[in-house]
Amino acid sequence: MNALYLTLLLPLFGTMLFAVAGHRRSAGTINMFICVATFATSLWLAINVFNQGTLISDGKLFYIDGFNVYLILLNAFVGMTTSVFSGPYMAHEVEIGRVDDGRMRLYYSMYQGFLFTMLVALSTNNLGLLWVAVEGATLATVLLVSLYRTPESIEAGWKYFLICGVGIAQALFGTVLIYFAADKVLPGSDETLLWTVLNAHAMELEPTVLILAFVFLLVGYGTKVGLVPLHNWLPDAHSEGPTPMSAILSGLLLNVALYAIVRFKMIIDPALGTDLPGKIMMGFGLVTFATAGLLLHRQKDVKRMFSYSSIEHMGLMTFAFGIGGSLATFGGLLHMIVHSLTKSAIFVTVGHAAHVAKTQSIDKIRGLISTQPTVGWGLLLGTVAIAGFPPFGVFTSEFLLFSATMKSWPWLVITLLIGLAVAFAGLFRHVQPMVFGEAPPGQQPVEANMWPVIIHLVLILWLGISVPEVLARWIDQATIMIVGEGLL
Amino acid sequence: MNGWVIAIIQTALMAAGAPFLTGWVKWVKCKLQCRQGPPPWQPYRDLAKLFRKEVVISDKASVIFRISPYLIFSVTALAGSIVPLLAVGLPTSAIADVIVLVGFFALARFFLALAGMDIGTAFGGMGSSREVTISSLAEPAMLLAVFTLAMTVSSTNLATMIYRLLDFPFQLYPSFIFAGLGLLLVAVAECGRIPVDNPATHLELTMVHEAMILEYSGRHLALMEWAAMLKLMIYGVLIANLFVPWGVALEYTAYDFAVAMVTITAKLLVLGIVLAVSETSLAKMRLFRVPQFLGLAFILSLLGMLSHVILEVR
Amino acid sequence: MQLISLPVSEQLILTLAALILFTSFLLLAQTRLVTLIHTFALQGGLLFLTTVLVAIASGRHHLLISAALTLGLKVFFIPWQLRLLVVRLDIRREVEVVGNASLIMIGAGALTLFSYYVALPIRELSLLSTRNTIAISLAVILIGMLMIITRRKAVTQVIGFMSMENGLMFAAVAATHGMPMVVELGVALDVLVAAILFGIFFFHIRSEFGSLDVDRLNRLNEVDR
Amino acid sequence: MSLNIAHLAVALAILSAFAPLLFARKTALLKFFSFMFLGLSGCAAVVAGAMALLADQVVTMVVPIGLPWLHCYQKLDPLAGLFLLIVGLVTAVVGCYGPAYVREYENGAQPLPVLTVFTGLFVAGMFLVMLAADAFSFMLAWELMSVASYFLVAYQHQNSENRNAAFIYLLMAQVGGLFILLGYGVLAAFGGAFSFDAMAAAPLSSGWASIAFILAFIGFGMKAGVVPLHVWLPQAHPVAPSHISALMSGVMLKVAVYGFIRFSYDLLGDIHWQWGVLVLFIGSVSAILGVLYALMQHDLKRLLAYHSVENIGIIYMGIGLSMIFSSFDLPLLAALGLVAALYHSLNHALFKSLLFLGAGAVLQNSHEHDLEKMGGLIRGMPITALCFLIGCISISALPPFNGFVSEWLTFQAALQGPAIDSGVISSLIPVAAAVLALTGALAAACFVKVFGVAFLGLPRSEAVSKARESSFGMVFAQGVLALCCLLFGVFPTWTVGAINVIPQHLLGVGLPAATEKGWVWLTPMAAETASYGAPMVLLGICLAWLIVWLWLHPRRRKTPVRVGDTWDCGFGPLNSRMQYTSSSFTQPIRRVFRPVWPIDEQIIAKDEKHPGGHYHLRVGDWAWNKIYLPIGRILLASAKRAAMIQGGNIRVYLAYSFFTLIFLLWVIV
Repeated sequence: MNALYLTLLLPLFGTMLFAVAGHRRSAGTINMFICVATFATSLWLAINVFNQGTLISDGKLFYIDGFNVYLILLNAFVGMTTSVFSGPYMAHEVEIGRVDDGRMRLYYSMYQGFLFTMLVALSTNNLGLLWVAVEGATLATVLLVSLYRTPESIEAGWKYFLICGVGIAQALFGTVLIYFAADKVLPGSDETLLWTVLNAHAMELEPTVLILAFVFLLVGYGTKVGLVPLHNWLPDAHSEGPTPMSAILSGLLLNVALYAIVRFKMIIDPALGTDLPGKIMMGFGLVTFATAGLLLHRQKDVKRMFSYSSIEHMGLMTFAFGIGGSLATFGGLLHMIVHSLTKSAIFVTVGHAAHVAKTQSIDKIRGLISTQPTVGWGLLLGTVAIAGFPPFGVFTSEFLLFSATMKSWPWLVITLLIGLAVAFAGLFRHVQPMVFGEAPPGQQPVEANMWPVIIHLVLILWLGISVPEVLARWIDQATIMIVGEGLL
Repeated sequence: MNGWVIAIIQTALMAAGAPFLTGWVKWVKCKLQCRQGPPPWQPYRDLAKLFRKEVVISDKASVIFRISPYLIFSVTALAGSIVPLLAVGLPTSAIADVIVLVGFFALARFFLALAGMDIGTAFGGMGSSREVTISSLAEPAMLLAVFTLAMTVSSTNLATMIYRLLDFPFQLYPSFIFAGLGLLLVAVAECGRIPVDNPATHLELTMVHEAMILEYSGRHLALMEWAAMLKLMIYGVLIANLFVPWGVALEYTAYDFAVAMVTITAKLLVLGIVLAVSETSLAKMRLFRVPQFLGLAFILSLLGMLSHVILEVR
Repeated sequence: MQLISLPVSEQLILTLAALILFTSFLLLAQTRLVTLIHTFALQGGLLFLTTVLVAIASGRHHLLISAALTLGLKVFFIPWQLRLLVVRLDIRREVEVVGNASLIMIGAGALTLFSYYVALPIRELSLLSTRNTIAISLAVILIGMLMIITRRKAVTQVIGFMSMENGLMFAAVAATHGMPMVVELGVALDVLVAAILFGIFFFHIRSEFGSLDVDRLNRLNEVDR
Repeated sequence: MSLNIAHLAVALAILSAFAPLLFARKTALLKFFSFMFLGLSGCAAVVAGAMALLADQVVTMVVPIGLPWLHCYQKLDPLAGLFLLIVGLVTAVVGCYGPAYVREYENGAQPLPVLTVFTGLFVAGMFLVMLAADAFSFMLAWELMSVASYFLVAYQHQNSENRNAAFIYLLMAQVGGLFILLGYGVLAAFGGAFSFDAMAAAPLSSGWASIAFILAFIGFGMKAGVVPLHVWLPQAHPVAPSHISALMSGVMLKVAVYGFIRFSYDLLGDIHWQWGVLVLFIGSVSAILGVLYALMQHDLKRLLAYHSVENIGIIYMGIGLSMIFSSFDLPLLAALGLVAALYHSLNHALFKSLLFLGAGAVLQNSHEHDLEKMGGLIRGMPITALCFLIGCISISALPPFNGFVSEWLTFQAALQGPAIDSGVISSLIPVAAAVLALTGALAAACFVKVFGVAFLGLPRSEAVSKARESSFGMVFAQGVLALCCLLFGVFPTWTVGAINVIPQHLLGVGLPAATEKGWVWLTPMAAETASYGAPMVLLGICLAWLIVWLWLHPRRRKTPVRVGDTWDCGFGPLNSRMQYTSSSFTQPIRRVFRPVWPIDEQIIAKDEKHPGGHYHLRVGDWAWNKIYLPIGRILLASAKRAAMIQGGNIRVYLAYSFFTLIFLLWVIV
């Protein structure tokens, strides 16, 4: 359990440290070191869990099982690689005078704060605390979205804040309802909101309350996941914030929100005895998937475009968890990993690309490959990967997902198919001209640290060619936990 | 071995008789048009003269231009060797079936058209262009017509086809009427006869075959002309022996050969008269009417095919 | 179930529930900013009363801490801060035009009915009278949302949001006798931070857009203009 | 053993992609190693394929990568062997051709390593498709092939047409890939596993089998380029480097054919006649439209690309016939159709690669890909011209070259139509034969045009008149392919004998009679039904030629050939503009088949810009205009509609949330 406490305390310490010293030149490096240390401890934690099985803290406040530990690891990892990118990126931003010292303090402090809330949200056993942490994540990032203080960024920040706030309030109501249902079973207990307890008594809970709770939870956390039509804040927040922010928002926050929904679904499903929640999730997933795919065609801002792509993929994952069944769930969990890795890599590259072209406007980014081949190829390969082409990992998870859909809902596959094609066309019609062709005169390469991208791409390549036994067992454990049966 | 000798003799006969058929048609036509006309053996004189004459080749011509006459003649001669003129069951007929025969014509035409384009004159290109257009329409019609027969006897081998037609008890095949007519029209088009082409004129608006060989002279021209005559001959024999197979020798006896000889001569002479009559009574078509003409051939062949499937099977 | 058969404390809670719902309607209808803030404080006060009442009646004394938090945040701090902002931004006298007010009121009524309809299956399972409050709190939440949707001023939207929060807390308190302490504290912290952040945003919006009218925040869109 | 060699081929191909990167700066070494490994990989594939085919053995292996419960199954059977051989052959030849050809790109805008890396991966992907024996590794290899070739198409991305073509290509590849995936999905859902063995054993209802078939047909058809799924083909092939075009057009399309045959014969098995009719119909349409569109092109490589559509159509006709026969329980005839299709796959790979390599040679030496500006190349590039001519003759299906044999076999299959116990179908099949005949004739017309306009006549531009013969490697590569075209044309019995094992595996019977009369006579059904003595044909032509030549030779000495001016009707010297051009050559056909193309044709009288008047001709593609553009428009319109959801007003956004909640509450209560 010490590993967990360390994992949580490190970012908390970082938050406080940077609140004071975030403007120093060395802040970027320190930030990186803290993230590396966090990753190391989370790895330690993961090994612990792998060796000893499920862990639970003394006060039962924290609970680590196969499902969340790999997300914790993923979070720490993406946080780490993004921090590698974030240092030079923000230094460049300071250089061109877009941000001042105060905001740098805010930035680094909130970077760590965000990681902290995410890790808390993942590791907590208390569903109320889960809500607090997710809301905390919003609060931590809302000022980062409007970091540049441009009208657009203020607007994005406001929308992010209010829409997510309203959404998350609904999630709290859902949580209250869960508590309400549990209170009847375990009256007056302090442990009523603990997931482990609820899970143990899931069958005794009142279905009519639970389904009501589920709706509120789904709409609430679904707002954070970016389910259409609750997604409207997402492209705005992603496009206007600093790029490292977009990378971790897309790579982490959305996953955590989806994680919350799945956690609740795990309790609600057995009590309900119907697959109504699954069907609702499938519906949301499909609508999200299709709408985001279409909207990709209308993008003018490169980060905005990739945020729609995130929405699309979140839709796909929601759909997967909605289907249920071991194959789909396995695919959904795998998709979480590969999507996080790929999308954060893409955002990192996009950040560099925007520096090269000095704009985020798709129409003005041209000829990246000829100006700076690493950035250009990084963006192109990242897009190829996210579009679901093998040998990258996204293909593997989509393959599983399709097979699962084919098994249980064959006709929906057509929708998925059209959606994927539409989304693919939308992405590529924009990315191609950005990377290919001749560069506009005067475009200069910038100093870019492409290691995060390379590492991520290599990882998803690896996952695409062969899913390692360890990871597969892990995901399989999580699958067993979620749907009761595994694949292996 | 016997068979091979007969086959070679038969091919030689075919090649030798071809100019006569052309001359015969021309002579009959002249008679029909109340003109004096050259004697039927006039083509032999022409060829002999051409073979003696000097060859003038354009300085723009490439090797394709030079080899084409030889290639075209060889291929046409080979095509002639597989068509049963007098007898069936010859070893040469196994070399190729009717589809290969069409392939031979296509090969010859391919080089003919290339030769037309080789020297880079407008005439050559024009001729080639028209030739390939006409033939690309004629070829399917021809194959369809032949397929009708091939299906009836379930073989594409020419010798087998004739043999089986003779072997079967006589019956009226309605499909043969259509197929025969179709093949006749195709033959007219393929051999460059009126109303598709007029071998007798060099009017630039109308010529097809002559435009392609305009630049040839001497023995090259002779080979080209001869190949054209041979082609007419082959089509004639094909129509005559496929649709009126009687008289073809089934056994290699002197008597049978004599009968075959007489009958095929008679058949060809009649065919020549038919051709001459039609050429006299018809006017040359506009080039863009030709597709309609060939469309008719195609429809006829198709009708033949369908009537075979509908009326004759089972 | 007869009202008369209930203990007095529960009768009181039900009355308070009705009052909270009534304040929600008031919030929806109120157009003057300062009065709006006062009404909001009133709603907070009613929530505080409920919490205290439940704490005493049910004997869960940790609810008193929660009550104190409510008092501090919802009754004093947030209204005070909002009022301060309104004064600083010099929008005290601004009157917000609410389009088609009567229709909105009818809508709010319908929402209340709908909440009752939604909560009906729960009610039928109930043994405790306080379970009725689920419907009321749901109505408060939905009316809060309706308020955010129909109002154009950022300040009003924040009040709507906070009123939603009140509805939530009311549900937690009245229907389940309070959440676990750690959650209560966390929620309170979040509300506090949110209130501060809202204040920061008011200034930014005001300085960048020249007004607190959220309809002007429409640069980020996908529509051809 | 054969599988190990095949894996060696894959390894070599990957090596050719990455090993040369060590010499990224030294172009000469880069080229050498990259293409050497590529060539070796091709040779290894040929050996492996030939072993599998000739030894008639099936080798399987399980490689422990991929998903934990789904290892990578590998299998090499004769069907895969044949296609491995096809791919390997062309790859080996490209290995010879490449080093000299890529000289053009050495100092170009794009770095050479990009080309070599993706070429290696592309080839490796194709090999792996043949070897895959489960859906996952099949799709992995398949998409590797697609993506790698996308990068190759996009290689010269400074040109906008490259980018557009690459985009369309990748889009359609993606869609096609998804269809294939779904097809496998159906089988896997019923078979319970993703390995081909499990899929083949899947108990499918007739309806589901048909759905799987349609999915696979569309998916593989997208890659193979059947009408109307062909539109990427004429865009992508012309812009890729020529040796890549050769690989893509000559070989990659075959991989799609392989996949289709594997899917329908091996995995689905029980074939319905409706499928056969569909395949035959689409095949016929592809063949005829492919050639008609090819005729109207004046970009040499685009023309060749359309011819690929035509030839794929012919292959599909063979398959379709085979399917129909198979469903009517006539396995012998089904085997005939399949053999014809397989043979044509081999042949098309040979001559289409040859033609693309020839086009590449022309492009490299004259920098011209527009037929309207070529002419007289035979003088500067005689050997290339000879090889190209052989390619032209082969693709036009003229005896005695290889294209003819496979078309002849297809005709033979079609003529067996009446054997079918259904009047309507048996009468439709001969019509398909007529379409095939028309296709063949038009193809010949088209290649008369190509060869006549490009290589004969007078040069139409300065650059073309200066073109010289390419270097040895390129000529050698073309020579090898030309020789193959001749050999596979003249000795068809051996090839058919070898291919015969494939129908034995898939249908249970081969063509026992095909080679019973010895190696000279090809008798697919029986000697009296039809026979073709290809060696005799070659011999006969040579003999006839010899006789004529011997007879005329003495005369040659007496009257030597005099070289003079061309007859110019007395109007003065001829110039190149008096020649028939590519457009004028096909004008009669354009008139005859007028409705087939969307034609924009204008004759502009003399004006300032065009002192001599101007003739403008643009030939589009109906499939593009009537199917793809409307789809694009619908897509954009619906995207515009969908964009309404993101209108910018936060109150509206919150209203969405509100109404979603209300809606869901209403649903659950």
